[in-house]
Amino acid sequence: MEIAYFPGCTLKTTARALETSALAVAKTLGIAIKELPSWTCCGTCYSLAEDDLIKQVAPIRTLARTANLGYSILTTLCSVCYNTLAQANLFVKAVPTRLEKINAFMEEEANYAGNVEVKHFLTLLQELGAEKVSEAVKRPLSGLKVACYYGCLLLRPQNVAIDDPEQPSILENIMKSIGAEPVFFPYQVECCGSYHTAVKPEIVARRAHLILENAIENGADIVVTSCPLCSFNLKERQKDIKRLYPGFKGLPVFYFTEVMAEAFGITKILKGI
Amino acid sequence: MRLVLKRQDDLLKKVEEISGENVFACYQCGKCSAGCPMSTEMDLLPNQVIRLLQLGANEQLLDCRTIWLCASCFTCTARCPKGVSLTRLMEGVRLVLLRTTKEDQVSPKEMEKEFLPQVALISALRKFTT
Amino acid sequence: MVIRKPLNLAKFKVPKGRVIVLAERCKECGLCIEYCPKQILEYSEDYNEKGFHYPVVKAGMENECIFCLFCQEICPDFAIFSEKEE
Amino acid sequence: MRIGVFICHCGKNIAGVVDVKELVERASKLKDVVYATDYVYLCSEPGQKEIQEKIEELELTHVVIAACSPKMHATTFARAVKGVGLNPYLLEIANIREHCSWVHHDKPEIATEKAFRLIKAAVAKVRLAEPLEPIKVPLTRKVLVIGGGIAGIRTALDIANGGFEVYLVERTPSLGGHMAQLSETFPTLDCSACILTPLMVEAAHHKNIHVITYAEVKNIKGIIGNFKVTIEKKPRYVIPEKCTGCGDCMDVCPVIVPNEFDQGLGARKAIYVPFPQAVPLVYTLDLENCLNTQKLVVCEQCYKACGPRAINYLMEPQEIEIEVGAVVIATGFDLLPIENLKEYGGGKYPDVVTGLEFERLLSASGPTGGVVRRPSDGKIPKRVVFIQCAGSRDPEHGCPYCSKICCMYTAKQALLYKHVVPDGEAYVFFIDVRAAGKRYEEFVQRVMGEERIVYLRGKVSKVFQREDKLVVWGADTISGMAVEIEADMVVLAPAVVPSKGTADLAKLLKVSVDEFGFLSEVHPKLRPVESVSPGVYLAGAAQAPKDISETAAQASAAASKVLSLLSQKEATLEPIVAHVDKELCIGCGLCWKACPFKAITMVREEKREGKKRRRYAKVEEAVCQGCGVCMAICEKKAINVAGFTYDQLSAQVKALLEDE
Repeated sequence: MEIAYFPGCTLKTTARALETSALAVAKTLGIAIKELPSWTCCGTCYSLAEDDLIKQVAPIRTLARTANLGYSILTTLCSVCYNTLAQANLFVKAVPTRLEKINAFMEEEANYAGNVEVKHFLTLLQELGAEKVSEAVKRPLSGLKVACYYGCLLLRPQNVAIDDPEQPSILENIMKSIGAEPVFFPYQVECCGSYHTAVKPEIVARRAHLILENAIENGADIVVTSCPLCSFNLKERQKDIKRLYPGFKGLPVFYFTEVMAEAFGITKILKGI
Repeated sequence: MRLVLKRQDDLLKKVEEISGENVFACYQCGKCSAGCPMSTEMDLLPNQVIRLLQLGANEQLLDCRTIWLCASCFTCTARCPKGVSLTRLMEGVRLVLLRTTKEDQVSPKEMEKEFLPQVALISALRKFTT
Repeated sequence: MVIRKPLNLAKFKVPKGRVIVLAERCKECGLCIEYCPKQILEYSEDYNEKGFHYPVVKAGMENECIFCLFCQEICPDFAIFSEKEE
Repeated sequence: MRIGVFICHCGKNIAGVVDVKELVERASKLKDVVYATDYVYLCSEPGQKEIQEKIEELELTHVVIAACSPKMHATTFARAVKGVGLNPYLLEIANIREHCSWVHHDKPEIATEKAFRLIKAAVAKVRLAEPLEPIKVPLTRKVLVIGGGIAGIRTALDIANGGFEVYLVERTPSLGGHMAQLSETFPTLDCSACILTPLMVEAAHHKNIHVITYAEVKNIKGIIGNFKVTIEKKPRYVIPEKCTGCGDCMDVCPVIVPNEFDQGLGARKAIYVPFPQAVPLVYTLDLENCLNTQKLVVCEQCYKACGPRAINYLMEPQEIEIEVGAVVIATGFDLLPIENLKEYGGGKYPDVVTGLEFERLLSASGPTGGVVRRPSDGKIPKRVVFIQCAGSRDPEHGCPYCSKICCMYTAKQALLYKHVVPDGEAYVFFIDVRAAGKRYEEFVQRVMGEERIVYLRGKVSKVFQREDKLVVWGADTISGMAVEIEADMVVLAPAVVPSKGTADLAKLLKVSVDEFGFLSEVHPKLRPVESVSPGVYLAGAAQAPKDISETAAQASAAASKVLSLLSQKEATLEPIVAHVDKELCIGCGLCWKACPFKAITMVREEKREGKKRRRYAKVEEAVCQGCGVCMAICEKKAINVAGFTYDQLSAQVKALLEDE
C-alpha cells in the first residue's frame, strides 16, 4: 500500500539531507512513499488555543488533500510536521463542530472526514521490523556509538507520542538493527530550545551544550535525530557553543536516515568517525 | 512584597477559555518547574505562573519573561500529576497579551542575521507575533 | 530486566564439585550437557578413541559446578561424575 | 389501611433544595395516606419519637419515610417502627436526598416534583407490603481470617481470645506481612519485629487459632453464619510436623535466588524460610527455582541433609474444607510498581529504591544488617533524596488518593538514615506533610528540627544517572527555585495499592471494591468495618491505605463485630427472599438456571393419587440473596421476592410515571 509523504518546508532546504537519505532508505526497504503533489506549510508551530481554528486550516488542508487522493496514511520525516499534523488531526476529530467549521472555510478543498492517520517515518520503520532493516545492511556500523536524540515533538504531548515519553527506544532499536551501538543518555528527551534559536540563540546554545555534553559523557561518537530544528540547534549552534564554552570539543550530528543510508551502503559520510 | 487580593479573574477566565484548562486543578506541586528545560532562564517558575493566575495577580504575571521563554516542549504537561497542560496555559497568557496589546515580540528583521531553517522562523513568528 | 543482585550474596555458600569426565567411555549422547542446570558443559573439540566429542567444562566455569550430580545420574555410560570439594 | 408519610429536611440537605411543605401537602392527599408531616432531622431521637407517637396515636398501619438513602438509615427507622409494634417491612423509604436533592440541587422545582413522585411511588409500594419475619438459621461459631499480616493477626487474636475458633490463612510461607519487613515504627521508633513477632508466636500457639500458611482461599460458598470455604495449601515439599527448622537443608542447597522478603536486596536458597523469625519456622522448597523441575534426575542435596527426613518432593497441593460463620478480609497492600514511574528511572537505575526496600536496608535483620548500602555497588550512600507522593495524589498514575503512610515513614527513614550515617545528607521532597496522627506532627518536627533534615516543598520531575550518581531535578516552591541534587541514592514513596489478588477475592466473597480496587465498607461512618456482603468484615490496608496504629484499631473493630455476631443464638437473615407460587410454577427450570447463588432446586410433588407428579421450583431461603434474577426471568410470574413483589414494583413504577 502506497503511503503519502509530506515533506514540509525545511526538508527542501536546510534539511535536504534528511529527505534524500530517507527516500533512499525507503526505497531500499521497499516502503512505498510518495510525495503529495501539492502541499502547503504544515501549520507549525501548532496552535495550542481552543479558539484559534484558523491556525488549524493548514494542517487540515494537507490531510484533506491526502484523503482526497485516496491515501489513508500520511507520513512525515520532520518531527515538527509530524507533531503539528498529528495534533491537528486529533484536535478536529475530538469535536465535530471544529471540523465542520474548517471544512466550510476551505471552500476549494474536498471535505476532510478525519480518516487519515499521521505516522512518523520512524513508526513505519518500526512496523516493518528490525529484521527487515537488518537484512538491508551492507556495512554494519559495528562499534559506532550512537546517542539517539528524540527532543520533544516525537514524544510529547502523550496523545501523539510515537514511543514511551520518558524511556523511548524506537531510534535505539533501529540503530541496533543496523549494527550500531546505541548509548543511553538521559538528555535524549530534553528540549533543545526549539524555535528560540531564531531570536535567543545564546539560550539555545546553552541548551544544546548540555545535551551534547551529556551525549559525550555517555560515550557517544555521534548524535542522531529526526528533527530539522533539533538538528540545526545541535549541529549549527556548535560554533556558538564553542564560543561560550571554549572547552567544548564538538560532536557530529546526523539524521537517523543518513546513518541508515550509510549502513545500507548508499552513502559514505561517516568516514573518520 | 504584598499582594492585595481581590477578585480579579478576567485574565484567568480568558486564559482558561483559550487553553481549555482548569487553572484550579493545579495543586502547586512544582513538578512542572522541576523539569522545565527553560527554568534556568526564567524570572518566574512555571508553577508560579499558574499560582499568579490562581491569585489573580495579573500585573505581575503579564510582566514576566517566563511566558516568552516557554518553548512549548510539553515536558511539564507530560509529567503533571493532575493532567494540567501548563503548555496550553502559557500559550493562553501569551495570546491574551498578543491579542490585546497587538505588540509583536519579535520582528522578521531580527531574524535575518543568520541563515535559519524555515521551521525556526515560522514557529517563532507564529508564537511571538499577533 | 534484572538491574540488581542481592547485597549479601557472599554470605550464601553453595556446595562445590569438580567434574571428572572419563572421555573414552563417552558416546556423545549429550545428556549431561543438556541436563547440567548451570550449563557449564560443552562438547570437546577433540575426539575420543571411539570418535566422539566428549563433554568438557567450559573455560572459566571450572568453579561453577554445584555438585548436583545430574550429569553423573543421567549418563548412561558412567562416563562423567563429580567429586565434592570441601 | 392507614399510611403515615414522614418527610425529613436533613438539615438543609433536602429542605435547602426541595419544597418540603409542598411535599407534605401533596403527600397528604395520596390514597390511604391519613397523615403527612415533616421534621428537620427524622433520624434524631425527637424525630424517631415523633414517628412512633404518630403510629400509636393515629393507628398507622404503614409508614413511608422520605429521607436519605436506605443504606444510611433503613435500620434506624426499622428499629423505630418496630419499637411501637409495627412490622418493619411495612415501612418504605423514599430516598429524596441522594436520588434527588443532592443531584438536582440546581433545579429546585424539578427536584420537588421528583421528590413527590418518589414519595408517591413509595406509598404505592407500601400499600401492597406484607409483614415479614426474619429468617433464623443456625450459626457456625468459627471464623476465617484471610491475610496473616498485622491486621489478620490482631483480628484473629481478638476473636480467639473471645473464645471462638479462628482459621488464619496466609498466602506466603510465614505470618508477618509487610510489618515484618519494617525496621522501626513511627512515631515511637519501636522495632517492628519486637512488636510483631510476639504476636505471631501468640497466634501460632493460641489454642483457638489454626494458622494455615502458604495457602490460599480457593472458594467460598454460603452466607452469613454458614460459609463453606475451600482452602488450597500449596505444597511446601517439607513436612511441617517433621521439620525442626534447623536449616541443614538450606546450607547444602545449591540454588541462590533473590529473597522476596528482602525485596530482592538479599538472597535466599531454593529451600528457605523467608526470615529467621518466621512463623511457623518451617522450611519451604520453592520448586520454581529448585533444580528438580523435571523428574529424570533429581538433586537430592536437601533430602540427604535433612536429619528428620522432612523433605518430600512428591507433595501435592492439598485442599482443606472448613465451615465458618464469618469471614474477615485482611489482605493488605502492595506498592505501585516503580517501573510505572519512568521519569524517576524506577526499574532502570538500581539505586532508585522504594520505601519498602529502604526499610530492608535499615532493618537490623535485613540483608545488610542495618547498614545502609546502595544496591548497585554496596557503598554507603552519603546523600539520599526521598521523594514522597511517587504516584500518590497523582491521577495521571491512576492513584488520585493520598497514600497516607508515606509522610510519616519517609520522616522516620530520613531520621534512621541520619542515625546510621551521621555524616550523610538527607533531602525530602514533599507536597504537603500530612502528619495528623497522635504524636505524628511532633515526630516530623523532631526530624526537621533536631535531625536538621532539609524538606523541600516540591515534586521531583526527573531522576537520571550521571556516572555513579543519581541526578535529581526537583523544585523548591517555597524559595521559588528549581533545584538539582546529585545523590547517591533515591528513595521513592510509591503509592499504596491493594495487594495482588484482592479483586479475585472480592469477587469470590461478593464484596464490592472502589475504583482503585480497595474493598468497600458499607458506610464509612456508620458501618466502617463491614463489607456489603453480610458476615464478611474488613481489616487493614485492603480497605484503604492505613498505618499500623490504624490497622490495629480497625482489626480490633472487625473482631468485635465478629464477636457480636457469634454471641447471638442464631444468625438472622433478611426475609427478603424469593417465594414460589406452586400453583403458578410450571417447573420450566429457568429460574434454577438463572440463580447466581444456586439457591433454587427443582423438586417433584409428593405422590398424589390419580394425578401426575408435577415439578416445581423450591428456594433455599438461607441461600437466597433476594437479588430478583429469578423473578425477572419467570414467564409465569410464579416467583416473587418478598418485599419486592412483581405487583409492588409495577405499582411503584406506575406511580413514578403517571402524571397527577
